[in-house]
Amino acid sequence: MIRSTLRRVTPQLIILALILALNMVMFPGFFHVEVHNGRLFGNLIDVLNRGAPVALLSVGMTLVIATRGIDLSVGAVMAISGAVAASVITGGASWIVAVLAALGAGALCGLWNGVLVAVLRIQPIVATLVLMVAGRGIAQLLTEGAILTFNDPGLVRLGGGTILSLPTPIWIWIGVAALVGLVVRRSALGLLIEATGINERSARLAGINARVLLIAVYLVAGLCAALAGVVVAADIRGADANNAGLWMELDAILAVVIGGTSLLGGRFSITASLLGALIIQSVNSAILMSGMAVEFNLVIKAVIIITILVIQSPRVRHWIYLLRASSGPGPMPRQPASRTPKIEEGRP
Amino acid sequence: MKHSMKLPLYITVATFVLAYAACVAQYPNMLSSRVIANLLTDNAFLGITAVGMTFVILSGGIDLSVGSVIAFTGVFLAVVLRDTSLHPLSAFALALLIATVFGAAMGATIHYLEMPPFIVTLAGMFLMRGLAYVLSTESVPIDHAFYGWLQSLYWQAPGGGRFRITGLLLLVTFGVAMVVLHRTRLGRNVYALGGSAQTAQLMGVPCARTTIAIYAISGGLAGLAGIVFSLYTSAGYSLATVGTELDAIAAVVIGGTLLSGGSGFVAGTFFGIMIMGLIQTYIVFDGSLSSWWTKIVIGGLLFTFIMLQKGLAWLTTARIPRANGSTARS
Amino acid sequence: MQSDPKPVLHATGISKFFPGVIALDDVELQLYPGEVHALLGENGAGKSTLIKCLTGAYPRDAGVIMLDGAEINPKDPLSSQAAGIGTVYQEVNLLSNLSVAENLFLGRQPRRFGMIDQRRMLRDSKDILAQYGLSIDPAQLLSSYSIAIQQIVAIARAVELSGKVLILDEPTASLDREEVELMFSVIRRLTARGLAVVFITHFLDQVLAICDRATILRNGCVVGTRKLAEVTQTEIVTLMLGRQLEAATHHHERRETGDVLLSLRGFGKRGAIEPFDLDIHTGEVVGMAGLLGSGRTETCNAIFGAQPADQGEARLRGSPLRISTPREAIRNRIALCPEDRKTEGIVGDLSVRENIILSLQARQGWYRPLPRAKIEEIAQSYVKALDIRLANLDTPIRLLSGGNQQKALLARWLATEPQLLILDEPTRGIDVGAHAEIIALIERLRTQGMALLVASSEMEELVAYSTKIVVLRDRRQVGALTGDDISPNAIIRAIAAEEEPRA
Amino acid sequence: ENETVGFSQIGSESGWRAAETSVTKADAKERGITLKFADAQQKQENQIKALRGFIAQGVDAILLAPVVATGWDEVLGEAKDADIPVVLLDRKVDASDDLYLTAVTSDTVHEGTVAGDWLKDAVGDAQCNVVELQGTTGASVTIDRKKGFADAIASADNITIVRSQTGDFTRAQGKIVMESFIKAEGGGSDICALYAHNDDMALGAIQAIKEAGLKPGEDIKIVSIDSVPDMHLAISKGEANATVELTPDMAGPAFDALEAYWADGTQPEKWIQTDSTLFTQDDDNEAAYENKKALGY
Ligand SMILES: Nc1ncnc2c1ncn2[C@@H]1O[C@H](COP(=O)(O)OP(=O)(O)OP(=O)(O)O)[C@@H](O)[C@H]1O
Ligand SMILES: Nc1ncnc2c1ncn2[C@@H]1O[C@H](COP(=O)(O)OP(=O)(O)OP(=O)(O)O)[C@@H](O)[C@H]1O
Ligand SMILES: [Mg+2]
Ligand SMILES: [Mg+2]
Repeated sequence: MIRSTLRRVTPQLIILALILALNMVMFPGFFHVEVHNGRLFGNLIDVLNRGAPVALLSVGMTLVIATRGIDLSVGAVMAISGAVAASVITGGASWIVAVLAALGAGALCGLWNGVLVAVLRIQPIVATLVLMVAGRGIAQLLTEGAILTFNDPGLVRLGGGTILSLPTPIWIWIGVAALVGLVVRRSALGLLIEATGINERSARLAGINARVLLIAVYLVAGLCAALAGVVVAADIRGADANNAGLWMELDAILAVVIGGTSLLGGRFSITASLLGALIIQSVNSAILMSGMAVEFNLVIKAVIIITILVIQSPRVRHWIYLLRASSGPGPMPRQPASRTPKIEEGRP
Repeated sequence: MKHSMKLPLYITVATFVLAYAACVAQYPNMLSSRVIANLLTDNAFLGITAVGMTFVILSGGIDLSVGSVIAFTGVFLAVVLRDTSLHPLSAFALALLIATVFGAAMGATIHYLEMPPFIVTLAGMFLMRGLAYVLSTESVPIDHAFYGWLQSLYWQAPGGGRFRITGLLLLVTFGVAMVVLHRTRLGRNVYALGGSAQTAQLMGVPCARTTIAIYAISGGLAGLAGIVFSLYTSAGYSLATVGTELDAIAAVVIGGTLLSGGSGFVAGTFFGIMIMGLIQTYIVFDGSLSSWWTKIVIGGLLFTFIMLQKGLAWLTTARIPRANGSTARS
Repeated sequence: MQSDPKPVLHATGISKFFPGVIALDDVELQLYPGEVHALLGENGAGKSTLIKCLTGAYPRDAGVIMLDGAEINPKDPLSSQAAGIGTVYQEVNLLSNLSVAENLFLGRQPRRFGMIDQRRMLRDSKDILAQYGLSIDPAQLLSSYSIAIQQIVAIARAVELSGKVLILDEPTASLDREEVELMFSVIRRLTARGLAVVFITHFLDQVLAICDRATILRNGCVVGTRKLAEVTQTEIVTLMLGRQLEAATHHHERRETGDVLLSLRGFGKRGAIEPFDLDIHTGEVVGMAGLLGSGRTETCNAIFGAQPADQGEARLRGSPLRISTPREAIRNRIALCPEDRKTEGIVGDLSVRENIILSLQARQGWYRPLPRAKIEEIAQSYVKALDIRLANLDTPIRLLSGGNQQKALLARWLATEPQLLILDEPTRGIDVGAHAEIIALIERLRTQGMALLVASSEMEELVAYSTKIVVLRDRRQVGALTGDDISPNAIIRAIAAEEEPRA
Repeated sequence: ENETVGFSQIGSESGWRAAETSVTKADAKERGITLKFADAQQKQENQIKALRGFIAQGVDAILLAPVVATGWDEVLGEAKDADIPVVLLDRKVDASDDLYLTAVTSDTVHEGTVAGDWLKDAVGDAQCNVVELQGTTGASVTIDRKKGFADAIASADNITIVRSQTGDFTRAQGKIVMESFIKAEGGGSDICALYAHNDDMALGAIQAIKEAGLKPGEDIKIVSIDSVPDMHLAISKGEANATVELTPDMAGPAFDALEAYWADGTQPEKWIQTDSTLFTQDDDNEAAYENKKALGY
């Protein structure tokens, strides 16, 4: 199990190592970690800590993408859940209630997406686009466009606190990923999700309750987004409905794709998506540490990401495979010239 | 059953007419020539982008880079016209060339590296926006006599509406696209690719050429939209048209084209654009929505239109005996 | 015709490797003008792969292709089309989102002033289809016609494209007799014009009826090329299988069947099947016969809840039953092996092992995963019992040949230990060996007390295993045969009785 | 009476913007003016659409808070042809000034200069490494505030900007970028001051500084722009040093000018400049906080 996972994520590990090495070149003290008033302090910790929102999102997004879907609304859901948590806590409730309320809001959003996709059979991009557009409005409605600040120590600890010297967000995303990963892989859910993503019609006829499964998957994505929203709000001690999670859905999708899960659904790996999230965060951190003029941020990011994606593309991987194979004995195996089929969602 | 093919188109047109009638009932001013002219002019760049997006979506792909390409083209034009003595027409040609080549490069990447369009064009979106920043972060005004002349070309209708050259360009683009999609082999190959890429390949559709052409068209039209946008604002601004790709996709989908590809009409996209424009005009006329309610209402209307289409499509297909679905597809 | 010594197409040394599989090994194929050449072999022997290598749909790993004495090197289907090779690939490969006419003319539409000449295209399409006895409206979407019609359109398209060679990969799998005859007459017309035709099928009677020579493949190698006039059917089968096949005897000791398992009264679905009555007993095989589009598939789907019935009642062992989803059917231990393997059966990217246990797992619920050892045991035992050929159990099922996919699907359903097993065209596209095995399997399951409902287009096969046969026409049950009444002729008579002419 | 005024707002990307919207609405209500509000979601094309929509409706005046300075000539020309006066809010445009009635704005370059001058005073002759949190890349405010500050410190050789990155005008980004500044500059010990293009980023950065174990306001001096209520709170707690006010009440002067114009055609000055008041720890920040907190920030 662990060995096969390791084999699966080797490319991502190599890329992560390369990017971290790049960081090291850019900033020699990059790997330096020290304890600063009871808190681990260093760039590496920052990568793990700052990667938390995208890592959390990518857990849910991986499952959604495995079913051949996509969830564009997670950024907006982050804003909603942050706003809910903030308004509950400023209303005087305890932080636990606030977190539960935020999770409830996230679940509701996920449910809405799930129903649109699974019951009303709207294509996922469009279905989640609705909430992406409207969701931020809902969040702003809650905060009335202002940043709703709070100081509740319990809630703040979720973003800025530490447990055993390690920032709480790191614990949260590792915990959530482990939980979801375990549930999915130790039960038959993973198999059923993959079957649904590969061929929903066959899956239904084989007795899989695809409808419930789809709803569940969007629900998980909503919950993960809600948690990410709480972490981000707790981090700045305020719900910034205008900006929280803005465009973060794209980073989450990117993380999943860098993790090697196909946008056409099917086989997925949560571990690989998490590595994808860390890769993205390391790129961001490299840009910040480089001290380069801001105009170049996006170009650098684009070039690095394009390079990663090209290296990971099926065709280039195949060339690498061929190179390796041709150095060994035996005939040179080849793959059939099948083109990647297009995104083809839930045909009637 | 012939009508069942065009049904989504009719539904979109009917939706538009109904919605417009409802708006006029509430605000009679919305029937004025100004509003109609504005619908054309204000949506010209989005409409032209959406035409390209229709090609892409019909082929089963998606192009997220268009917003950035528009911004890049605008900045490029502004910088070139500011820093060189190139005539705007040559600058236009250059910009179109860059945008088309960029689109073609994305198409080639998608085809030859077998990468999903969503990701390739997402990377393209970052890259183009980034390049726009590199050219200039500041908004660069364009002050050229030729621009002034182009902007002065309009027909003032009774009632004050100005029908501009960009609106005409929008209509021409739609006309040409219709002919290309329905009356040329390339156009039919686009539909074939959207039906099933694998089958299309087995049937002898030149997949490589077609895919590259599709993204080149989308890129080129985004470039054209960039030119229109620069005429519209007389400036190039690297932060312009963020999220335009989503507007274009929404317009295409509202226009009745299936995101899964292979089915839809570019004429539907036109009405999709008009519907989106109508929504915005209505919100402005209403003038009582706060910032957040604006977002919620736009999302809600998007949802309503999708459901309306679903409902009408369901009503009309429920009566036709259901196809067995056993047509082989990959 | 073999007197002409120059082959129109000569392929030598064709080899093709897939990861872990040698699909073709040094294959040679010679086609002479004017001949119909059968390409025979078991499922997975490499027939389709050979075709795809010849037409450039797959890049080949070795080999030379000579067309009319000149070497060609097609790198995609387009270039082989241009060279005059028309192909119908296995499974209908047409575009259901385009009209019939566009499917016929895709890539070579008639043009006027650079624009597609729609009117001429429609007119020409009508003419072409008329040669096949079809008078359908070519402006309609392809998907609005039945699979059989689509298949004919595919053949017509390939014929139009073939200047020199026409390749047909299992074109008759979903055609009935009349249409096969029509197709044969078209083929004869073409060969008379000097075209060479490659014909792949698992129906040996069709091979004997139309083909002149046959090349037989086994495990990717050519085991022989024979003139069909000089060999017997048994010899061919022995060459294909590498062993003798026991004669498929129609042993019909009519045994007593058990209790009524499923009883349908006034069962039907508006717009799909008219209400009918049917009793299925344990230990009984009910065959369903009928022409294409007679409603067999829809009957199966209705009972399984895939397209739930909306009238009538069903009783399972006497107690009322309402099935509105496949899940409910599975919970009541009813299983359906669907007609269309590719889109309704297999989950292509999952391994064979996962495909086999999928339904069992789905029934158990996601929170009770099958233990690894159990999965392994189930998968292994069915692979052995059904003789599924594969490299290993981790192979994605889509890489298996059609026949082996079908067997894996059977395994999926057998693993759920159903009391009623519905098989929709279980032998479509299956080689003679597997065909016999599946018939034997049906017989075995029956004697174990399972109830089976089998829809099939092959009369002989139905006669071989059915204890009762219901005949459908126009979505209506028009007759039932039991006991000694069961014979191919009786079925044909029942179908043909007061048959109206086809549209 | 009862005039109708169309207000094309950029969006609701920040607390300050929300405050400007709510102040404008309240102001209009008080004066009995019907306000037609259109939110452009940060897009110029939506603003142009809104303006054209207002013109088509025949409003009595238009308030425009332009998202970018360029590209307004044409639509302003249309408004002029339709005899509808346009007042620009909080940002000027690159267009001939006869196309609009007046502009009520602060001087954004000047804001940066005020911040820079304060820093010069505060550090005196000591060597000072400044880190800068820029606003959204490409926004004209970003460019102006960067320029104004740079101009102000140009004369002081002891003050240098060592790092400058964008924090997108948001708290979250402000905090993240500040974290990396601290790591990159020797754990923060090499940083003497932070200049943030808006208060939100500064407030995010304050948290980053605290988490790094440093004292904001003392170890690292903090100056920023906007003077949102939370910033006053921070200053009063000594966690920040100064903020330059950008008043959200641009509409007040605008309505004054419009009412005069409607009454007798009085032409106001072409530029009504709002004050860029500096608040430091010496001012009564608690009072400022109380004043502002109900304004919808
Ligand atoms: N794309 C592929 N990748 C790997 N293996 C493949 C692929 N396609 C086919 N194979 C394997 O190659 C062999 C030959 O398959 P092929 O489809 O040519 O058989 P066939 O003779 O046409 O069988 P059938 O009669 O069932 O159609 C099989 O073992 C199959 O599993
Ligand atoms: N793809 C399709 N599109 C439209 N109608 C179809 C399609 N497939 C089948 N039908 C119609 O549905 C009815 C029943 O078809 P069904 O497939 O159940 O018949 P069948 O007897 O099982 O035939 P087959 O031998 O093809 O399985 C027929 O009238 C047929 O015309
Ligand atoms: Mg085959
Ligand atoms: Mg059938």
